[in-house]
Order: sequence, then C-alpha cells, then structure tokens
Amino acid sequence: MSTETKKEKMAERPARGGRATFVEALRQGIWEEMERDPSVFIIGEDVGLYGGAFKVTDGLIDEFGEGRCVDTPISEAAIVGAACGAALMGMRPVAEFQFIDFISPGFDMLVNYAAKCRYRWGAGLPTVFRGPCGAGVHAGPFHSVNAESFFANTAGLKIVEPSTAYDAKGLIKAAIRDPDPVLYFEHKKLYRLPRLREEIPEDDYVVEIGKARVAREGRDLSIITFGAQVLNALDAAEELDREGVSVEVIDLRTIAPMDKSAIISSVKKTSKVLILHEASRTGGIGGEIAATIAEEAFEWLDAPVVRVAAIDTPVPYSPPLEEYHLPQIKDVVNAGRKLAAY
Amino acid sequence: MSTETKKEKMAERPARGGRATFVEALRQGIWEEMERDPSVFIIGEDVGLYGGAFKVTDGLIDEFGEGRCVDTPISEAAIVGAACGAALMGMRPVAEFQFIDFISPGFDMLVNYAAKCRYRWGAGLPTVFRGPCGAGVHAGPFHSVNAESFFANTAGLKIVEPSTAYDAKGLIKAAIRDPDPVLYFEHKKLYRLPRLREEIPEDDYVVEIGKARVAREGRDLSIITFGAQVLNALDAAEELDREGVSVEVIDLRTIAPMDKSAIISSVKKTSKVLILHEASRTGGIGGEIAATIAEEAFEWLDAPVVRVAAIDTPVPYSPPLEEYHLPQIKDVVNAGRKLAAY
Amino acid sequence: MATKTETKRKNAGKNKAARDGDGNGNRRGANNGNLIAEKSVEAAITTSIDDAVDEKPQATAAAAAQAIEEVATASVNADGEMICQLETSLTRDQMLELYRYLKLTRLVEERLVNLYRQTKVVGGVFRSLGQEATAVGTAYALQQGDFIAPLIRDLGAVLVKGIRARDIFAQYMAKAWGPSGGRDLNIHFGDMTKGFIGPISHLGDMIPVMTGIALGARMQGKNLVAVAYIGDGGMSTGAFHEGLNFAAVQRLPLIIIAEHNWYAYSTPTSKQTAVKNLADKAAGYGIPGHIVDGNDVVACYETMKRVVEFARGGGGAAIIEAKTYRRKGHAEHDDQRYLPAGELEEWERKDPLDRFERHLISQKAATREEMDKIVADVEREIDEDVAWAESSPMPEPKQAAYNVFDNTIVPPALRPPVLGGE
Amino acid sequence: MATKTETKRKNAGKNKAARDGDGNGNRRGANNGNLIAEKSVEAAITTSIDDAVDEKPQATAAAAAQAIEEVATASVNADGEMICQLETSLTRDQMLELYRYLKLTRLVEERLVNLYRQTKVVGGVFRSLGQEATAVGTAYALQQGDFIAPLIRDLGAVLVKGIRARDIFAQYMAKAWGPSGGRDLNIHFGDMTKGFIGPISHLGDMIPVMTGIALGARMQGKNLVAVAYIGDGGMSTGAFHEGLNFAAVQRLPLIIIAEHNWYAYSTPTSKQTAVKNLADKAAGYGIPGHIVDGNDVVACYETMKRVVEFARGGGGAAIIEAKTYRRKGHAEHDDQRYLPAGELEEWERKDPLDRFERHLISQKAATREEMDKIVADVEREIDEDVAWAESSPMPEPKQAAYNVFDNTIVPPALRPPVLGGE
Ligand SMILES: Cc1ncc(C[n+]2csc(CCOP(=O)(O)OP(=O)(O)O)c2C)c(N)n1
Ligand SMILES: Cc1ncc(C[n+]2csc(CCOP(=O)(O)OP(=O)(O)O)c2C)c(N)n1
Ligand SMILES: [Mg+2]
Ligand SMILES: [Mg+2]
Repeated sequence: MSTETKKEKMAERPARGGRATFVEALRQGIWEEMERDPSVFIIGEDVGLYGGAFKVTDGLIDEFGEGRCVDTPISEAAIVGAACGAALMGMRPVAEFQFIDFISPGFDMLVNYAAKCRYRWGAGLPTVFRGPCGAGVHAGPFHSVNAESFFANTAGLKIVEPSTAYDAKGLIKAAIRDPDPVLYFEHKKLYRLPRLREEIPEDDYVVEIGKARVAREGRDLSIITFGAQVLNALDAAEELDREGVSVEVIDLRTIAPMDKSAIISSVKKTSKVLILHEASRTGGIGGEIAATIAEEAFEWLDAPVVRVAAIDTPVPYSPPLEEYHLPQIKDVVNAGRKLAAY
Repeated sequence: MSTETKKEKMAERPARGGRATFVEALRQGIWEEMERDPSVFIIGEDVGLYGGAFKVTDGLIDEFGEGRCVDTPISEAAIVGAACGAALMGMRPVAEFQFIDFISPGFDMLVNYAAKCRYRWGAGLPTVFRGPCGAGVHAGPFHSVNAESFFANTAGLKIVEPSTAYDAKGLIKAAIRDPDPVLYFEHKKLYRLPRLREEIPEDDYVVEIGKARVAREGRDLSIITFGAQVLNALDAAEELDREGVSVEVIDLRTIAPMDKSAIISSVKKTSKVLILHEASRTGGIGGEIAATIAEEAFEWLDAPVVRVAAIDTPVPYSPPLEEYHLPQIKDVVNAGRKLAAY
Repeated sequence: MATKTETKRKNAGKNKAARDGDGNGNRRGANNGNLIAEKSVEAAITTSIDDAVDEKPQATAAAAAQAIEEVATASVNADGEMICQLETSLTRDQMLELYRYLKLTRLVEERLVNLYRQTKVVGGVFRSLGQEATAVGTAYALQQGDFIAPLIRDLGAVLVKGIRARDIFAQYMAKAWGPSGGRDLNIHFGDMTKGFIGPISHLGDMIPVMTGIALGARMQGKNLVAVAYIGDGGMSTGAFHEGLNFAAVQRLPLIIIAEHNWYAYSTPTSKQTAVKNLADKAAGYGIPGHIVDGNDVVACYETMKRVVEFARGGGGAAIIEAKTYRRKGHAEHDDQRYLPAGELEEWERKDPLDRFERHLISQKAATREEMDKIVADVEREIDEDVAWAESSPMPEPKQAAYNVFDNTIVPPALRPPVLGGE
Repeated sequence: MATKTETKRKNAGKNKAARDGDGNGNRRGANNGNLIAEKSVEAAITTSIDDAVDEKPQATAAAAAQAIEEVATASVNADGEMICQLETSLTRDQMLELYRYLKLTRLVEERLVNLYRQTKVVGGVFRSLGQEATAVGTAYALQQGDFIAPLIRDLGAVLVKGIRARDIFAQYMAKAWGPSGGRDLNIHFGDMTKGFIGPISHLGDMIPVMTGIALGARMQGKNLVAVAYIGDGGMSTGAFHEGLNFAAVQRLPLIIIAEHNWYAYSTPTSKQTAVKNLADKAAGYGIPGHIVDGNDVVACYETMKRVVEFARGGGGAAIIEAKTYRRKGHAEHDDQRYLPAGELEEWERKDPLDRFERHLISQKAATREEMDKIVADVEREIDEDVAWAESSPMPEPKQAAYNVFDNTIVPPALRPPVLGGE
C-alpha cells in the first residue's frame, strides 16, 4: 500500500546509486536508460500516471512525457506485438506485465513472434518484457506464478531474474541494451524488502546477462537457485553452517542462457547439489539444471542431485496452504542436511 | 494430400479394429467414444465438413451431425474456453488445434482456466485438447513445434503422445474418459506412416494414462523417449545391436504425469541412460527425466545421463537445415555407442 | 516540494486533459510523439462507418455524467432529485427484495473493508461502491437455471444468485469453510447448482467459458441464458473478442454486461477504446447492443429482462452496456491519484442506493421504517455470517496437495521425501 | 457407395445450407443441438444496435455476388461486361504498371504451382487466384516509406513493394539465396528498407506488430502508414482485436485490409462472424470502415488512396473490406469439397485480370499488343528468376545453428558434443 509520502517522493528523479531497495534500484536503471537513449520507452497497463501496480515506473511520465510512457488497453498480446513492431523500427521498448501471470495472453506473441524474428529474417528485437512474479504474499493462483519454464524451451528468449538491488539495476540496464528479447522477472516479495536495501554504485554499471554469481562460498554442497529463493538458500546455508555444513549458494541471475560453467565449477568443488526454485517441481527449470549436471559433471557427483521446489499444484491463497505449497527454509535445511550426510 | 478415393472412404464408418494406420486408429477411437457417450463432441477449426486438416475427424459430421461437430472461428482461446464451459455442463469436448503450434493463443486459457479449475473449486473438466505436433516434414518454424514443455510446469494438465496405432486409439479413449484435461499430441509424421500400420483389437480397449511401455528390451543402455522419436530410437537400437550393444527403449506415452517407476526400473537394469526428444534440448522435457534419474536412481548410474534432442533454434524450413536441427538416428547411435563404451 | 493536495490536483488536471483531449469528449487516444492534426474523414466510396469521427466539441466538465443523461429515462421526485425508471413490471415485494440485495451488497463490502483493516482479510478488497445497481438489477432478471460469470465488482450478482454472505466472508478470510477451502480468493469459486461460475483473474477469459456453457446447454436441450460481466478494460482483451464472436456466430444466448465504470485500474476508458459507448462494440459481432443507466436498478432489471427474453427465445448474443462509476480505487490500496477533481463528488450524488431509496419513497413502494427493518435484518445476517466465518479454522496445510486431479486417479501432490527418506 | 460427383454435390448442398441458413442470408450461425426459433429483438429501451437482426429474406443463390453488386460501382463495357471503376487519378502508365503487377502475381504463382508439381517447392503453395486485384491495388497506393504486413495470399502486395520474384522463388524452394536463407517459407521474411514485414503463420499476430510499427514511427517523427492484411478468418483472432483496438485508441495510422474471400480454409465466412460486412467491425473500434469491390483493381487503388490520406493526415486507423473470392483451395492439396455447386464458375467470370484487361481496352488505356508485350516481359523475368533461384545451392546444414541471438553476444547453437567428446 502506497503512503502519501511515498507518492510524493516518487514523482522526483531517483538518486543515482546510493542506498536503494530492489524497486528503487530497478527504477533507477530504467530511468537512466531512458535518459541515455531516446529510443527507450515504457509500455504497459497503468505504467504512466499511476506508475505501475508496483510503482516501478513511477514518475517516468513526469520526466519523459506520455510519448515515452504508453498506457495500453488491457491486452497483453498487443503489448508484446506493439513492442516488437516498435523495436523493428529501432525503438527499445520496456514492456510491463502488471503481474507475470498476465504474460500468458502474450505467450503466443512472445514465443512465435519475438523469439523467432532474428532467426527467420535477421531482424533482431531489442525488447524487454518485465513484471512481478512469484508467490508468498497470499495472492492466490493468478497473481503468484513463476513463469520461467513456460519460455525455457523456446530458443530466442533470454530470461533473467535478479535477487539483489545491485543486480536489479545492472540487469535491467543490460536487458535494455541487449539486442534481443529479454524476459525480466522481478519477484514481488523483493521490491521493498528492507533486507535487500544496499549501497549501489553511482556510476553506470551493467550486470552481464548469462553470468551467475556466487552468493556465498562453501565447500560441502552447492545450492543452485535464483530470485527470491536466494534468500531462503542463504538462510538455510547459515543454519547448516551452524551444524558444520559449509554451503555454497549460486545465484543464477540469468536463467537462459544459463551459466553452465558457474554451475559446473561449483559442483566440481562441492560434489553435492541441491537445486532450489519456487515454481512447481515437475517441469520446472530445476530439471534443466539437474540434467546439465548429470550430463556434464557426473564424475564429480558424490550424491543424487536433489531438487527442492513447490509442490505440483497451483499456488493456493490461504497462508497455511501456500506455506505447504512453497519450498520453505526448513525444507532446504532438511534436504541439505541429508545431502551432506549422504 | 487427400486423394479422391480417400475422401470417399473417409465418409464411411471406420472399421472396428483391424489393420489400421495411426490416423485410422485415432479416428476409430474418437468415433467409438462418440457412439458410446452422447456427451462427447468435437470442436475446432475445419473439423466438420472438411474433416480436419489431417482428416482425423473425417466423416464424423455425417454420422453425428453438426450439433456434435462444431466448426469454430479461428480463435483458439475461444476453442479452449468453450470446451471448458461445455465440460462444466457435463459435456466431454474433444478440441482440435489445426497444428499444435496454434495452441499458443490458447495457452492462457489452458494454463489458467483449464488446469486450475478442479483445484480451485472442485470442478473437474473432462476435456481433450489434441492436434498434430512435430517436425521433419519441412513445415517451417510455425507448423513444427513440440509443445510439451510449454505445459509441463503447470499442475493440472495431463500430456500424452502415442507412437503406435494401438496406443493412438487406446490413449484417445482414455483421454476422452479421463475426468481431467488431457493434452493429446499427435506427431504428424506418424499419421499415415506405413510402418505403423498394425492389427488392432476389435474390442473396446484403453491404454492407461500415466503408464510407459517397453518398446524394446535391452541390457546395456536405456533410451527414454516418446512420440515419433520412438522410431528413431528403435532404429538406432537395431544398429547398436549389430555392434553388440543391447538397447532398451522406453516409450513414455504419457509425459505428465510421468511413469517414474518405468524409467527407474529400466535404469536399474541398464545403468546407462540416453534421453531422446524432438523438441530443443534446453528447457525440454528431457530435463525433467534426467532430473528424476539423477535424484532417484543415482546409485544405479554408471555413466552420465545423455540427452539427444534438437538444437536450440526454431525449426528451420529447408531440408538440410531441418535435418541439422533435429536429432537423427546417427546422433542416437553415436551417443549410444559412446555411452556404452563409457 | 508540493503538498499532498497540490500533487493530487496537478495529477488530476493532467489526467483530465488526457481523458478529454482537445475537445473531443471521450473520443481520444493519447497524443504520443507527433501530435497530428485531426482531420475529418472524407466520405468513403461506398459504405463509410465514420460515426467515430465525431467532431462536435463537448464541454469537458463531467463528460461521464452527460453521456448518461443522454440515455437515462431520468425520472425525478417531487424535490427534483433523480429516482429510477417508472415503467416496471416489478411488484412491491420484488422492489423490496432488490433493496435488500443492494443493501446486502454494500454492507457486506463495508464489513469486508473492516475485516481488511483488522488484517483478517488475507488478500485485497475490491469494492463495487456506486455500481451495485448494475450487478443486482441485471442478475435479478435471471432464472435459477441461468448462469452468470461475474467480475470481482459484481458481488451483488453473486448474492442474487443465492450465494450466502458467509461464503464470501470465509473465502476472503481464506478459511477452511470457504467454498474453495482457502485455495482461491474473493469470488473465485463457483456453484453449478446455483448457476454461478466464479471468474479467474485473467480478464476476458470468462467470455469463452460462458460461450461454452451456452453451447453445452444447447446440446443438452437446456434453454438457459449465460451472462458474463466485463469491464470497459476487460473488453480490450483477445479472449473477450474470441468468446463473444464465437457465441454470436453460433447464436448462443450469451449476454454480455459491459460495465462502463470509467476506469480500468487507473486507466480511463478513453485509453481502452475509441468507441463512445461500449455498446457500440455489438455492431462488430452482428448482435444487438443496449445502453442502460447502471445506477438505476429498475432500468437495469427491465433492460436485462427484455434481453434475456430475446436471448432465451433464440435471438442469440447481446451486449448491455451499463453506464456507472467506480467510486473506490481499483482495490483498497489505490489512492486514486488519477481522478480529475470533482468527479468523485459528482458521482456520490448519483449513488444508486440513495436513488432507489428516494424512488421507493416517492413511489410509495416502501416506507422508511420498512427499509430500516430490511437494513437491520441484513446487518444481523452479516453479523452472524461473519461470526460463522471467523469461527472457521484455517485449512490444514496438507490440503494444499489434494485435488489437482481427480484423486481417485492421480494421488495427491504431497511434498516428496528427500533422498527416499522422510 | 456414392460416386465422386455425387459426394461432392451432397457435401456442397449441406454446406450451402449451413451458409445460407433458413433464409437469413449470411446472418447465420450453426443450428447445433436444439434449433430455437428465431425471434426479432424487441426494441431496446434506449439505444438498440440491432442492425444484425436483419430479418429480410434473401435469395439463397449467389449471396456473395449480391453483396458485391450492392457496393460496386459496376461499370460495364460496350458488350455489357463488367469493367473497373471509371473515376480515377491513375495515369495510363500507372494503369499499365498495375497490369504488370497483376500479371506478375498470377504468373509467379502459376510457376510456383509448376515447381510444386516438380517437387521443387518444399512446402505448400498458397494461391491468390481471383484476389490479385485487392493486394496489388491497395499496395499500389502506398509510398516507399509505408509498411505492409501481407497475408500469404497477398503476393501481389509484396511484389508491388519491390520484392523481386527471384526472392520468392528461392524462398519457396528453400534455397540458401532466399531472403531467409532457407529458414522460413513462402513470404515469411521481411525487408525493412522496402517497408515489407512478412507475416508469421499465426493469424492475427501481425496486427499488433503493425500497431507497433506505427507507434514506433510516430515516436520517431515519421509520418508513415502501416497496412495489415487479414482474412475473414483471421479477424476472429484475439490478436487482431487487441492490435486494432490499441491502434484505434492511439489514433495510429494503421489500415486493415480485410479480405473477404468467403472462406477460411474450409470454413465459410458465416461461421467466422455474424456481421454482414467485415467493415461492420470498424464500429467496434470507433474507426471508419469502407467496403470495396476487391476484384476491381482501380477501385481498390482509389479507396486505398483516400484512406491512406486519412490515416497519414492523423485520422487514425481504418478498415477497408475488399469483397473478393478465393478460387483455389486453401493450398494446393485442398480438394474444395465444401464448395456449393456453381459458386466457383460464377467467380471465374469475375476474374480481376480479365476484368482489368477489358477495362484497359474499353478505356483505350492499352492495346492488346501492349498488354501482350507486358506479359512477355513478365514471363522473361520469371524465367530468369526461376533459373537464378534454381541455381542457388541449398543452405549449409550448420547454418541452422546461427543467429538465434546476435552472435556477437551468444555463440551459435551448434549440436553439443556427446560426453564431452565428438
Ligand atoms: C488479462 C489481464 N491483464 C491484466 C490484469 C490486471 N488487472 C486486474 S483488474 C484490471 C482493471 C480492470 O478494469 P475493468 O475491466 O474496467 O474492470 P473494473 O475494475 O473497472 O470493474 C487490470 C488491468 C488482469 N486481471 N487480466
Ligand atoms: C491462430 C491460427 N490458427 C489457425 C491457423 C491455421 N490456418 C491457416 S490459414 C487458415 C484459414 C485462414 O483464413 P482467412 O483468414 O480467411 O485467410 P484466407 O486463407 O482466406 O486468405 C487457418 C485456419 C493459423 N494460421 N493461425
Ligand atoms: Mg472499468
Ligand atoms: Mg478468407
């Protein structure tokens, strides 16, 4: 819920760097890119005057005008298509889905038009498709999805999902400058999470797409994860550390194309792997990670590759149900403990 | 291309069992179910008088009338939604996508409406969504997709894909009788493939959803596959056999929910696994299979889990490109040989 | 830095400009990039459907209000205040029942807001304040066997269809006794026996589903009517188009209630569509379109009744546009910064409940005492229902794993044990 | 068992009944399940857009033809045969150029059929036989900087936009020298310098893309027009609706050419939409709709010219419906079993090329010899282009792996070695 103070603050130009939450960092990134490059514009539902459902684009319209902050009708296929068309003309659209769940009506346009355009006739589409994903805020089956697996089997789409304020800014800038379509997922729990408030640099930095980061170094087992689950992984690592298990946490940051060498290096170091994601387990991106490891680092494995993820159901609304549905820190600790003891 | 003779034959009631191609078996199955249960009906583009682009529903309109053979406007979201609505009323729709590529505009309705209905309020939707999938016939980037991975991460959808005439009939009957949404994918190369013509029983049989079959027994390595790639697997197995490698081929038949115990049993027997599918490798269903094995049969593995699949590109049109894109028998043989020697 | 009030005014002005454009009433897109001078269309060679290029300037003040004045049969009482449509087949008892549903709707929502402030409601609260007459009046014209798919802002229709307030409370509070057992929120559930099919969040998606309800029913020889509610925003979706078009082709009895409440979240209707009336969209489907004053419960009922007869009699699909106004923000958290100054106050004066009360009094259909008694009854019912809902336990965590599929066929999706153990 | 001819007649009759219904012209859905008696709509309380409930019975014979007669400025020559619209700004040279494009289109397609029969075309061949005037006439009214997104049946528009026939041949034959290097088929490619954006198969998807072209151009201060071709079938898609609606709201210069050719694959237009004219759909977007005789190349050009001026001048989006007819099956394999008897023959008589030839002669715009010379030129060009395309190699297999992404950033998707080796 936005407060009066926040509303007024939002209308101002964001700081350049400084202590920032995830959402502030993200907004800084978009703002700076729009300043830097007049072909960058935003498009989506309620992104203009209202500043977006989560206020990611708040204030941009005051600075850049309606011409570069396009409020659309409720029509995600049109948002994707219009972004692609504008990109063909040389513009650089940053399109918002109000919730990532609403990427579904745009699925066809993304998978068939956006993803295949360069391959078919050389027309690259520098487009960014972003929006809030993820569960854990009791938003029910239609405002909680993690959509990466919908798109992971379609060549031509890059997928990123930051877990820190620093990466949120660096990755949105990289996405906007990327010559190809990038899906940029923002876990909605992270936007204003005080824990993620951090000092980010003043200068113009990008975080390269396709590069994972070691969120915590460890020796005994690797947790491969991304997005909001990085926090669960770190908390679980802390707890396991107290039990004498040294855990390495890999934050993928980019889901496609995946940083295989970062994954393999970690596995070679620890020889035990736990994959953690928030989407349902079956058909989730964990399969791709496990398969990569089972194929390319088999010799280094000392234990089965374990996946911890949501159960195979829609995301239920009621807190006790949602809690059961989602992977919890205790599930990660439990799995880590067993893996360590294996 | 339909010939005059075929057209006339199509107007007749199909035989009950007997020697049948894949498409004839499938059509028998739908026909018999429509005879058996008046709530079964077909819906889709050009499924009535024209009998469908691949003539799967040919002649049904003559027998069951326009009331149960509904030609729709070109609107896949409406097809899915209307099927769901009719199912709520107690009907059993069998909806066709002219090509599975055109399931994309219906993606939202499938993933959000069809998949979640029972879970949300107990309203099961006995619906079948079927259509021709797959590449290898030079149909280009928009008529060749294998769509299973689009849906594999959404709980609430079953996915089947037969590779024999017997299974085509048995699975369509099971799908129609199933109380929940079933995606039924038909590899278009199989429809009229003489190799698949086989004697099928006269009596009313079903093939249970969720059960794989051993398409060939073997000792040295397992190929886990489904759909048209079963044929490549069998051919590769034949060739490897001549080299002294005994290959087991598992035809999954159902992709979701997957028959884990069949997979695990085979792995326990052979200790080496090759996963083969026609969709692009990254983000493909092979990841799920590999992950299952890496987690649940790790101790039995004597080699890395190898995936053979299409490369990570759209499906190109030109034969040499498409051939490079798709997994070939020689790729399977090569991988099998290396795996056996590992 | 601007004070709060100043900011709001500033925003309001900006938004107003966007909505009213350069004097073209609600026929305005955004003037992005190059503003190109407007030009009237030259007559097309043959048929020219250029109604849209309507050049006559309109006063910018209260364009919304004007549009309705145009269509309403605006009756007034002795004090010159607006009441409802006079011609009606409604009996006195039915009028009182309508009154009861209107009050029930409003008071249930007010109670939900209270519960929300007490953090007892888990998700958001979406109000239909000011729109209750549309939902209640239209649903009241249906028969038991007819089906509705309401929007989040059609609680009134849900109640008219016989869903009890306690179900709503339990559902909002995510309780085990709620109709979805805590799996889904607000009115996202259904009851086939009552002809109620709850929506999903994805706007537009219920239109094809309701087409399917009508199609299935026809196959079964059932002569029912399927009603789908949709907003000015939701009509922009592809699913809306596909679903309604298919129903129109099939001449299925699908009635679309197009709720023109001027906003879709923060987006004014002028940024959703270039038509003047949502009912204009009917022409694109070859079906009749009707406009009704959505704040007049009698008019909503009577129009709906006629259209239901048309649809049930084989006439096929139709659109009824109800002109109304969303007086609260999109949900409780929305600060409505995008509202032009004065707009809200104007619509407060048009409140559908106040209007119907005046109507009942002026038509001598009810006394103040009778109305008070109804309200007291409703309040008692709500107290009981809230108490019931509050007494419900939260769901058992493990219930999350059940019933993705028919559990006699596929076992529940319980959390799998790690490494075989657990 | 029925003979072939009998079967065809039987089917044809059935289909005709479905299309013509019980006397309501093309206003007919299927009468599935219970046929409910049709009833006229009672007047809606206020606005009633009930044009659709058009009860006047129409002769079932040649409803299509009638519809066009209604709209065409049907001029005739001395022998009483139909020619083209007389009023025109086209110069004699332009007329001859139009003729050249019409012939080029037809002859390229005929050659493609030949190549297909020789199995040199890898995929399907889709004909625009009988529709060439729509594509050629409308595209001819554009400027270099304008953009088109044609359908598969708009080869004529592609050629007018300056794409060479050799590109088309190479593309159909899946050759390395084809504009997509063999990656995609038929007209699925594009050329930004020529204002040509090839379609994808998914019908409707190009509408939002063209909205984006117009949006992007406006941001860049470019005053161009974006043209999207769509069929009677494709207009049923959600993407069509979303894309056009957005363009209409934004008043973007997007022109929809709605090709009413009576079929979508086997499905008659009456099963795609309940409107009488596709142009009627314009009303739902608040934009002008126009109808033109799609077999009259002059009329197509003139209508388009006017609408282009309207759009370029800031008038926003518009629909032009071209009434024409698809004389071949959906693709070469389609046996057209669904055609009512006689329909095809009737439309053969309305051939747009014959008609334009008669027009040129009767208007003394060209002599038979001049036309023959043009045809001879076109044939020579085609021979050369086919030879060129045939001389192209097939693509190198490994090329399949390149350019999914910008390859300076992401390496090609080469087949990965198995177990590290290879
Ligand atoms: C397909 C889709 N896109 C986006 C949203 C997010 N969203 C929820 S409500 C809303 C506004 C709805 O406006 P309208 O249809 O006019 O209904 P109202 O709220 O005014 O009753 C939006 C954009 C959604 N629910 N569905
Ligand atoms: C979204 C989608 N669904 C289905 C198809 C399959 N399909 C290809 S062409 C066609 C018929 C098109 O008819 P119409 O739009 O009238 O164009 P025409 O062929 O008559 O030019 C269909 C159904 C498709 N291409 N796209
Ligand atoms: Mg609204
Ligand atoms: Mg057509």
